[in-house]
Amino acid sequence: MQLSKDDLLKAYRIMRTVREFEERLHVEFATGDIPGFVHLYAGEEASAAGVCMHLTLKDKIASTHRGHGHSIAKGCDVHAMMAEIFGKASGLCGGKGGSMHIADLDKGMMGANGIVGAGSPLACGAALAAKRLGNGGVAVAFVGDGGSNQGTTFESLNLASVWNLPCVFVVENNGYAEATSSKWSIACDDVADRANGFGMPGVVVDGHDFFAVHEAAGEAIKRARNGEGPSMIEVKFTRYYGHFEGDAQTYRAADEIKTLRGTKDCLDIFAEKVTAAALVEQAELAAIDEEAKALIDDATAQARAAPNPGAAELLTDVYISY
Amino acid sequence: MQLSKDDLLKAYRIMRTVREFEERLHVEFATGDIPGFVHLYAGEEASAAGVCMHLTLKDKIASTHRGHGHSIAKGCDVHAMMAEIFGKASGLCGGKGGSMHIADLDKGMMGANGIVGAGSPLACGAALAAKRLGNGGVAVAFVGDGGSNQGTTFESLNLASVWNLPCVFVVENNGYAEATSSKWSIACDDVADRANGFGMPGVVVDGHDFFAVHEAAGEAIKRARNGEGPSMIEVKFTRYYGHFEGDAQTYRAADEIKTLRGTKDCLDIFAEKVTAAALVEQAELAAIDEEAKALIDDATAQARAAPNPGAAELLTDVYISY
Amino acid sequence: MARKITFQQAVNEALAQEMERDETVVLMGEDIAGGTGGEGEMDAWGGPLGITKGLYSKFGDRVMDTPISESAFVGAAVGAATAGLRPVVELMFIDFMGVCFDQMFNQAAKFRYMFGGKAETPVVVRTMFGAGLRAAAQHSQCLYPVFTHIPGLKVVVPATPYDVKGLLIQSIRDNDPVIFCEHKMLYTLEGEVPEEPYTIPFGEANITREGGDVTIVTLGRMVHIANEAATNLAKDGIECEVIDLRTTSPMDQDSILESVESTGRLVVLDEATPRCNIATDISALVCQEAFDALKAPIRMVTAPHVPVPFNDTLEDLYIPDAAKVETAVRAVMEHRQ
Amino acid sequence: MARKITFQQAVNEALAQEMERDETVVLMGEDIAGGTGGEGEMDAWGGPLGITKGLYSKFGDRVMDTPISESAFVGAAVGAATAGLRPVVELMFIDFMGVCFDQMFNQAAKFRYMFGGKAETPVVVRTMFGAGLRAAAQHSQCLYPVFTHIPGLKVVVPATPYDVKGLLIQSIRDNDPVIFCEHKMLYTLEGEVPEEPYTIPFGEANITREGGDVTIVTLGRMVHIANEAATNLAKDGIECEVIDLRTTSPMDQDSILESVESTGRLVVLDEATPRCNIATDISALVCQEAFDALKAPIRMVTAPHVPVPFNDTLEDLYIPDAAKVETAVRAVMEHRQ
Ligand SMILES: Cc1ncc(C[n+]2csc(CCOP(=O)(O)OP(=O)(O)O)c2C)c(N)n1
Ligand SMILES: Cc1ncc(C[n+]2csc(CCOP(=O)(O)OP(=O)(O)O)c2C)c(N)n1
Ligand SMILES: [Mg+2]
Ligand SMILES: [Mg+2]
Repeated sequence: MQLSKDDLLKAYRIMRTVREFEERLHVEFATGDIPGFVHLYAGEEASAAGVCMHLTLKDKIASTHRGHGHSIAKGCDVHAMMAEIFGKASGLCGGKGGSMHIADLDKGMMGANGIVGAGSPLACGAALAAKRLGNGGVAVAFVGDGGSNQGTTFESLNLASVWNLPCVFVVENNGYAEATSSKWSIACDDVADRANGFGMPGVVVDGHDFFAVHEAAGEAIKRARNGEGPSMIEVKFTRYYGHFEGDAQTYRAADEIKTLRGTKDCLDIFAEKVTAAALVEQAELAAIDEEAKALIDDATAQARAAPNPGAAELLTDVYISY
Repeated sequence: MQLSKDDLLKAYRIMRTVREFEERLHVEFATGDIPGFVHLYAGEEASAAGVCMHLTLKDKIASTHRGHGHSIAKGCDVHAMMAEIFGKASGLCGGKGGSMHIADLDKGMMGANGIVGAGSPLACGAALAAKRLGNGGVAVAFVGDGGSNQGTTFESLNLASVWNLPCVFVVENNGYAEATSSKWSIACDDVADRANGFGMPGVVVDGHDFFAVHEAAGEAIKRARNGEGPSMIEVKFTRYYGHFEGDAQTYRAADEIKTLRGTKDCLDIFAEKVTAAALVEQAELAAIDEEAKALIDDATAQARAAPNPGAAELLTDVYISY
Repeated sequence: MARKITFQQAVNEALAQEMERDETVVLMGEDIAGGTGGEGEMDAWGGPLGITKGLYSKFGDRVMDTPISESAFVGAAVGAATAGLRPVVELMFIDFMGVCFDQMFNQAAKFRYMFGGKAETPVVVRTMFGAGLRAAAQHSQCLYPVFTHIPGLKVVVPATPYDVKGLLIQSIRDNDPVIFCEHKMLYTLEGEVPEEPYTIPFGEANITREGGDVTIVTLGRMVHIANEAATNLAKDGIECEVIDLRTTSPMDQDSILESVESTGRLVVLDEATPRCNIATDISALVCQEAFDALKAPIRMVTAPHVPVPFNDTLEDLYIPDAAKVETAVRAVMEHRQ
Repeated sequence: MARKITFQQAVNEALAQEMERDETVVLMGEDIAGGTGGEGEMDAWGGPLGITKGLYSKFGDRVMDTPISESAFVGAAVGAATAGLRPVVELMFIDFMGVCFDQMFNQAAKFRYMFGGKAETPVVVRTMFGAGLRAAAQHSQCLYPVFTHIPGLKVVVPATPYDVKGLLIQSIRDNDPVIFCEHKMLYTLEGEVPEEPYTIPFGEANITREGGDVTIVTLGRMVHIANEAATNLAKDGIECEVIDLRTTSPMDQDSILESVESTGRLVVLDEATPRCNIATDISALVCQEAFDALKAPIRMVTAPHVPVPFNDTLEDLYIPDAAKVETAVRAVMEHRQ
């Protein structure tokens, strides 16, 4: 299906915003001012954008430890995200969650997750709720290649099928789980090969190509919305940075990232396609680039300047009533 | 491969002993003298026998809650098993384990298991040990159809493949997990369909036919012994009794068991085949029947007469040193 | 008063009444209906002990059987709870938490805090615990101390048919994640239970017997053991105050402390194994907060630090009984400072 | 004496020396080598913090990377331990036990008992715990109270480079399942460590400071907080005896009781959240077994009953510090009976 110009610009804006967000975090982390673990999504933008472009507020996503891209694509406030990553009171989670726990349930973002594989059951639950409440919503579980080997994920695939849930499993195969190659850790060629055994269609798509992801996701989500059950999409690409910030990545081939960044960057490919097809002008994209940069500049400055949560916050938000 | 007459008699003896053991337990349980939960293996004998006939002491099996058949086939002492099920001091586990925890590590029987799916990782471990110690051993995980949906099982399939372990997964699909049909709970036609996704061959065999199981198991075990990695065998059959003793089984079609028992009993089929082929005489089988009955008579009488463990036993056997 | 029903019927009734009241209440678990996918009867089981039997027939697909995939379906209950349902999920035996604990303690329990107070996760995990059924080491544990340890979880351990109904309804209406622990030996216990729905608030202990000499704090099935011991001791003129905690998180510290302030003597009775359990928790609380009131050492009566044995004689020795409680009470009574 | 190395180097050295000594010792875990299946360097990580780095280069395929499948590989370690190996398996963060706890507490911990004393399961689960790294609620928990609760497990919580080496070697040689808890904030701590292999027996606490006024019992990273507090208090003439438990199961009850018999005052310092934790366990023990020696209420210093917050200011408030210990010690000193 052909996207409208608005949609094309929106998609590009999402991807560029994520890229800018992550590139900035890479720099900011190096200053030592960001606490804890930070896992960057740079290089993988087409997945979050391609999938979430199909979703509205009633739809939910369950994310991973590498969740910034999903969050932005699902509509989380970028300022509040940045503040959260700096641990500030103005953060999306009041500074209590950090990068690994960014969530905004009102936006249908059920949370990044520090436990690999934990998102899939949660997405099944959201899909069940949508089904029972009859609100037409779907749920998407983002799972890494590493996370696809977690028992929780396998069980969820089966559960989603036997309960016929409006759920889509997006396996983001970026080639590595930490320092381990997915070629080794997954005992078949493609994770998508496993989908059949769980009674659902599974496809492999080129994660450098927004349009490929967008199309596959559209079909899977349509299927889910129509009550035809779950699907799996395996998105293949690479991450541009280490597993977490600080990772020297000696487990990778010397020029692996450089080559991919140079030849297969999802933003470059997108820009080339839409300008070559004369759907969008280069200047329009450049304007978005500028706006994204300004947005992240501002978010970073505000996050840095924001106050820490007050000491009393330590003890709040554990229970609603106790 | 053709079995020797000795082997045929041995196979029959195992199956008959298991059957006799289970039929007796069904009767004994009704007296109220057997404590706890008892899950009978009657109807499934060809699986335990067909697989374990290939195994020797250096090979290990990890069993399930429905473990009597596996235990007998792997060589556990029948008297000690019966005493264990009655909870007596002379039991295989001193009366501390009961039906659900029968084990004899010296015989390579790693334990029945009260946790569905827990055996598969343990079998991977035994296979790893065999591989590292270079003793030529293999490990077999018996898993139910229900247990095949447990995350531990999926993870183990993948782990066994990526570590290239001498491990065989025998999925005993008896049609039900408790009161739930495997046709519903497993989101594909055959569990064996999933094997490919885990990088291993998977076959379906008729579990009423000892020879079918024996042949498939022989291939898988040979493959494992040769260092060619894990396999899955799905054995299809039915259980003759309820999930546990006391189960009214209203979830089954009215004549389901009666029909299968009448037409597809593994002992009948075996007897018919070997006598028709003039490999064994009916009288030889009848003699085994008698011996099995006498053995179980004796084991039951002894188990009933045996003393309870002494009170001091409550506190022993927790640690080797503490 | 009033109608007598069993603990088990009270559980069933609470579920039915809440499902009638609130469309968003759904049940899930292994064979909580039973018969799914088969050719025989549907609603064939109601769980292995028949506790939920009949609910499928009343509520149809709001009562969902599951594959044997606890981490998926407990997690699904948790996820659904953040998305508008009020799932009550059955973990058949508490001992099975080892395959799905993450979804309870890292997910459900922590969402609200990690998300800065913006999550509500009204999920109830009903689960069967305790020794006595000759079910051996993997089907007889207590484990509520583990749940109690975890901030963000509420933990309920009812002792009577009346309480189980009121506490279960409260659990379902509560907006935090609740682990609801049903002792398997209590299911057949009868007691007076009002027909209409009612709630019992969390964190309010039940003083099942008043007495001025010794306080016995306990929970679950042990409440009945404590009452039995107290009855026996009363014959010798020793008056025990028996406190049934009802919930361990939140816990009614005030009732405990008040009682000990007046009796000066405490015995804590806990079926769980002895390390880091509720008995130690309460002993520590009292020793810190009511030390000056104590006239004697606190004594704990618990299971020993061993797995649950299968053999019935051994299992009976394993479970704390009235005799052990009486010995402990007499010991604290005899203590001279 | 002697060579100084870090806690982290001591862990690595213990593993290397035991692997040299005993062919059946194997390691497994996620990226404990790192680089498996890739085109770059092998042994690239040694775990996320580099603790096991270099061992793959020394021992080859006895150091096994795993898929992200904790229940399978922890279970495999348990199974292998019953079959002739001595696996040391790394559970990267203790917080991940939620996906594999069954294999530890229902399998490894119970085999020996369930099988009537006929099983030996010499498996070690090494795991990283504790707050301080801004790793938030799912990567910062203590959770050793949960393991301590379980009969059949041994639980080790070392505090110094010297101890971590001796206790890890003991754990590997021990024939029971051991959960070995390494505090993530201790890895860079330096201390004197002998080059040759040595063992420290389980159940023997270490008195890191003698003193006659107040006993402080603690473990793990908190040992250093206790020592800091004791040093500060000594300036005011308050002499604390600091007991480092080293292992919580078995636990050195004698040393605790002996010390309290002489000081009459106890503060228990535990980084874990407060319910059913080691602080309550020890308070309860002392209140039962050494009540008459107590001159003041026992005070517990612990984390609050909340998940671990991400923000650094909040996390610093979450973690017990010397000031809180000093306040508790002064309170028990000031108590008048
Ligand atoms: C249950 C669990 N096991 C291990 C980890 C540690 N861990 C965090 S991210 C990660 C790798 C995940 O790989 P993948 O799923 O491919 O996602 P990616 O990082 O490549 O996006 C691991 C092992 C964890 N957080 N949770
Ligand atoms: C983790 C876990 N979940 C649930 C159970 C309860 N349970 C015991 S046996 C069983 C059914 C197992 O079905 P299957 O694997 O097909 O084996 P079968 O009983 O048919 O031999 C269930 C659900 C359990 N023991 N452990
Ligand atoms: Mg990856
Ligand atoms: Mg079955």
